[in-house]
Amino acid sequence: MFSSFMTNAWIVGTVVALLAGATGFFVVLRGSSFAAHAIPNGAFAGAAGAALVGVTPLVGLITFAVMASVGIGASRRHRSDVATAMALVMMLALGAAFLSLSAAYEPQVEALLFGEILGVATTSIAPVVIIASLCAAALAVMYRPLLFNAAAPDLAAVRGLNPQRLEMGFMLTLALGAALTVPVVGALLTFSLTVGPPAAARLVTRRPGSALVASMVLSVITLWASIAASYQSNLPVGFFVGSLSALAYVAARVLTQWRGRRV
Amino acid sequence: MHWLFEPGIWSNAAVRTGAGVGVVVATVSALVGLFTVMRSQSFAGHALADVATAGGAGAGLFGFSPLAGFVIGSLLGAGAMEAIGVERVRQRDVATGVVLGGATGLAALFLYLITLSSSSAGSTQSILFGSLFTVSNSSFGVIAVVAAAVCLALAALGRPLLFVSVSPDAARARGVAVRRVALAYTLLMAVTVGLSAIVIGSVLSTALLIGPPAAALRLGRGLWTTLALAVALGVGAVGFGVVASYDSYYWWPSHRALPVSFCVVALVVLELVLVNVVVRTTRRRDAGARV
Amino acid sequence: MALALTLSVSALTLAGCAPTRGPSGAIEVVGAEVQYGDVLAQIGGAYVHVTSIMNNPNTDPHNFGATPGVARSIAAARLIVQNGAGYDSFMNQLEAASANSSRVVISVAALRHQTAAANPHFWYDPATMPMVATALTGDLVRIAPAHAAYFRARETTFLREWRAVTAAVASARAQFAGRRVATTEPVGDYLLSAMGLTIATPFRFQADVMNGIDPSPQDIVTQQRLLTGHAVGALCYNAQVTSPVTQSLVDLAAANHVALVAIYETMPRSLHVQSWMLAEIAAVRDALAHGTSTRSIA
Amino acid sequence: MSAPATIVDVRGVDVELGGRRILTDVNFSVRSGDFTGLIGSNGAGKTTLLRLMLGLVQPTQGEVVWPSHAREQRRVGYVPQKVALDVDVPLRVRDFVALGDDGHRYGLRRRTPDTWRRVHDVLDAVEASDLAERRIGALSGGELQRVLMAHALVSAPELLLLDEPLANLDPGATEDIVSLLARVREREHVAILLSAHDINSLLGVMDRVVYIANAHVASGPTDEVVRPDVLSKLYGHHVDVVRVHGRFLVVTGTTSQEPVAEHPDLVVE
Repeated sequence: MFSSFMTNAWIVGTVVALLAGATGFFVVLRGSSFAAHAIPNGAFAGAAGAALVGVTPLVGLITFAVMASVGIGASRRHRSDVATAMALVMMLALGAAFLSLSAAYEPQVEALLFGEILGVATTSIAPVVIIASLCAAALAVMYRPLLFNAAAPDLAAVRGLNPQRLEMGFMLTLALGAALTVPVVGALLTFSLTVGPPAAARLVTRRPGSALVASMVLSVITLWASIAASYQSNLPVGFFVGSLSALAYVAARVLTQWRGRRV
Repeated sequence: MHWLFEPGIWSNAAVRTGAGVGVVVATVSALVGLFTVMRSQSFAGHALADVATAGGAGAGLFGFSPLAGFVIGSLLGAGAMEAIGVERVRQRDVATGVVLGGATGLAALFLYLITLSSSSAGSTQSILFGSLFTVSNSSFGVIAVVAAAVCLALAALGRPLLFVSVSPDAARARGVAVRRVALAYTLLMAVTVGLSAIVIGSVLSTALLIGPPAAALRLGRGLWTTLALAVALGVGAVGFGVVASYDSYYWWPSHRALPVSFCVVALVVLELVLVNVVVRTTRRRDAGARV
Repeated sequence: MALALTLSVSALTLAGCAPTRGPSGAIEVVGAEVQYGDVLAQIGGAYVHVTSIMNNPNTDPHNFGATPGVARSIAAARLIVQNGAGYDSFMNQLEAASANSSRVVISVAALRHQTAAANPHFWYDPATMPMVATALTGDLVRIAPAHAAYFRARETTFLREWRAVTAAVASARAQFAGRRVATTEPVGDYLLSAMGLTIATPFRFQADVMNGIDPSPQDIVTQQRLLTGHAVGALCYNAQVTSPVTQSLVDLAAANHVALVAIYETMPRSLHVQSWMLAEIAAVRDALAHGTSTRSIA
Repeated sequence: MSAPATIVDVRGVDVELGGRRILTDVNFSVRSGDFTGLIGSNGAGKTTLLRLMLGLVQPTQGEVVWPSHAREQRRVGYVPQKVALDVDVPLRVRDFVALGDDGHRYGLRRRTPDTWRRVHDVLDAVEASDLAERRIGALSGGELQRVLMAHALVSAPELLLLDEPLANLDPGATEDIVSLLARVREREHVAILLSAHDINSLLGVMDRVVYIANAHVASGPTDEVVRPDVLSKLYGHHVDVVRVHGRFLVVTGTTSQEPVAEHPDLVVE
């Protein structure tokens, strides 16, 4: 299970799970799951556009992830879910137009978005660690405002917190994380870890700090269990990450209901 | 009119099919989508198309029709979302995310097992971009029948649904079974999304479900005006999108036409942006005029 | 239920990877697609242990997740044959994850100097497999010089048998050159062209279907007219990847009595590459000569 | 003793929202230590006036001046009528109260023991110490109201704005909150301005009144404002003020724009 071909998967997986747990804590708190899904998935268009103009796909990926986050962040005021949906379909449709105009065989475009955790090159470990640290630092700096704005947006505004700027900062953090970790480990894996474990974590504790830590720990455990289960059963890692993440949430729900009231 | 309609456009069978299917799907999506937007369920409306993929993959694995697989997958996903879901928008958002994550995991498993099985029955992959232009007559029939059924069900559900969407507490106080109404609506949405996702792709399905109703809600006053506006905007986007896609064939010597998904989505987004701009400026002018 | 699922899953898993067992100490080799794995097995014989990864590449890159078993095979492999040109880019990732300087990777795209091809289905070109066979024989000989004679002999056998394929292509060409066929995707285009057939479907249409985006109405109508107007002798469709777009064309062809030819994107497991190509060629012949459809060759 | 300093001065303010005139030529000021009642019927513009003072609504004319401070530094606490809280939000009451102190600050500064002492202090001031460890989403309406007060007080404001804290309370609870507020004013040395549609429950503690009707306000000591001549001018038609058993009864004519039945000023004893 810890053979050399798995080493990078364990390392990068752990880093990504920690980041997903931390980001996910705020995603769930702020109700941004849709954006967390839309930004990485819509970034596909950027890769297609990059292929069309002949620059490296990562540039396109980052450009579109950032554009999407700006679009979603800017129109936060009314119906952010509509803005998110529109940003997502517009990006995907642009991707179709780019593919149609280039007419080449372009599977790499999507392959770029749907990474492979068992296929992490040693050279991509450092960039992932750096980006994850940057995102973590950004989240730490925004920690209290994010918490305050999520809990009571009106009161936060009264205290002079600019919700638009905060949302933009958060979305950009999401975009940065997505653009650089998704090509490595895949959109499915990151998204599952971003929603399931954090949603479970906040049910089992009422302290914000502990909830954040629990979210990261649960996320890492989910990923480790998934890699181990995948190794034993030889089924895809994505299947286990998806179902164990969902299971973690359902288990936490059942637990809190069974205990009567929430802690 | 030649600047708009390239010669021969309406004698083109594919264009007629595309326009016909588009009108039906745009209409039913606009009607269903109005409540999706009002209830802030856009994420679920989009996610169900992805969740349906797991059903499509399952259909490939167990050998039943992809259409049925999509609709069943979508319905199961909707049921799971409502089982977890609570009324508060943020929690519903989490429920949707959890179901989406679980379902894509399941799709990964099914597709992996299909790779292993020697069956030559093709799997249905996630269809981002279906084609309006190649819908067969039999599928058109199925779509039309289901669309009509969805509209009827929506009409029957309409009043309590509106009540629940506007004010769940007041509705509960009046004895409306809020969760049951929500479940019924989400299932209706699941049928609509599952069907349109496999026929015209998940991108168009989401665009038509969310865009026109969102624009109509900014403009309309009463329910009926808003519904009519939503349908008109949806049908308009499809109609002009089909024409634009057809015309774009002649724009470049390479004949690389713009995909119809792109044209329709671009028009939907354009409508929404224009409506927002118009509403904002007229409100400002109203405000200014009275100073 | 859970147990039953686990059992059936592991049974499938065993069947799926179905490696040809060699003696212990056999050279670990990997074919990214089963057709390349077949050539590896035919030439390596008793001295190689072949694992084929993609038995059916009909997976969405959204959801394709390699299993640890796949990663392990690639980590252990001394020789890998993969298509390249983006068709199996996950292979590059998995290879990078377990860097190994003694591993030899044959990219068919590189062999053909076509690393950025518009049509990546190289194995349908009758010239490809002999090229692959020669390249991999050379590598096997370098890896296990002790068995050089054995590998060379099997290479000769393979190339001799392949002559049946080239002969069938040549005779088809003599008989049908210039005949028109329609396709849904460019899967079999290399073979059809080698047979001298004219592919009447615009490449734009084929590329759009291959890339999963929607074709233009003009191209769809062109394609439909080919079928309704009997302007083509056959519709060669991808038998493994169905989408609403291609299904509607298959139905249209059937309704208009245009012969259908199932083109397999991946080699059916019951066949070898030679018999597979012969079956496809025969299917095209049957369609053009007698108007008979072949919807399954497995 | 010198005259108390002015905390906020509302000068000639007009507010229009969505083309509708909400407030016209509003003038009043709040001085330190004042207990001011902002009285008016539902929809009279009380919440708008509070939001104006908080800087969340911009005046179309006039200005809101905080003489002693730049706009960013004004020390004002706000207790909204309602806060939609997610039941699952992982915050204890004390975490939530602490956010009132530092929730708007970016950065990594650790909370000092002093902050926590202050948090417990204000929770004590609103007599909600026993709630400190509870999950914020699990509180009842009354409990949440006290917690919101603590949240507003934690940053040591000069002025506490409360939006309808007495709405939907039974008479006993109303009395409890009013006397609590009186104690809070003393203990925290904070001026209080609260909106209400019934003047009578505040009579015991209120120094000044800001009375809103017809988009206009009248302000001053209670006895100078709640008089037939002042209110008649405000309403634009004749209004009687009757004092019965130490309570005010404001009787507006039936020609009023608002029907009597919906007029909460009318207290029938």
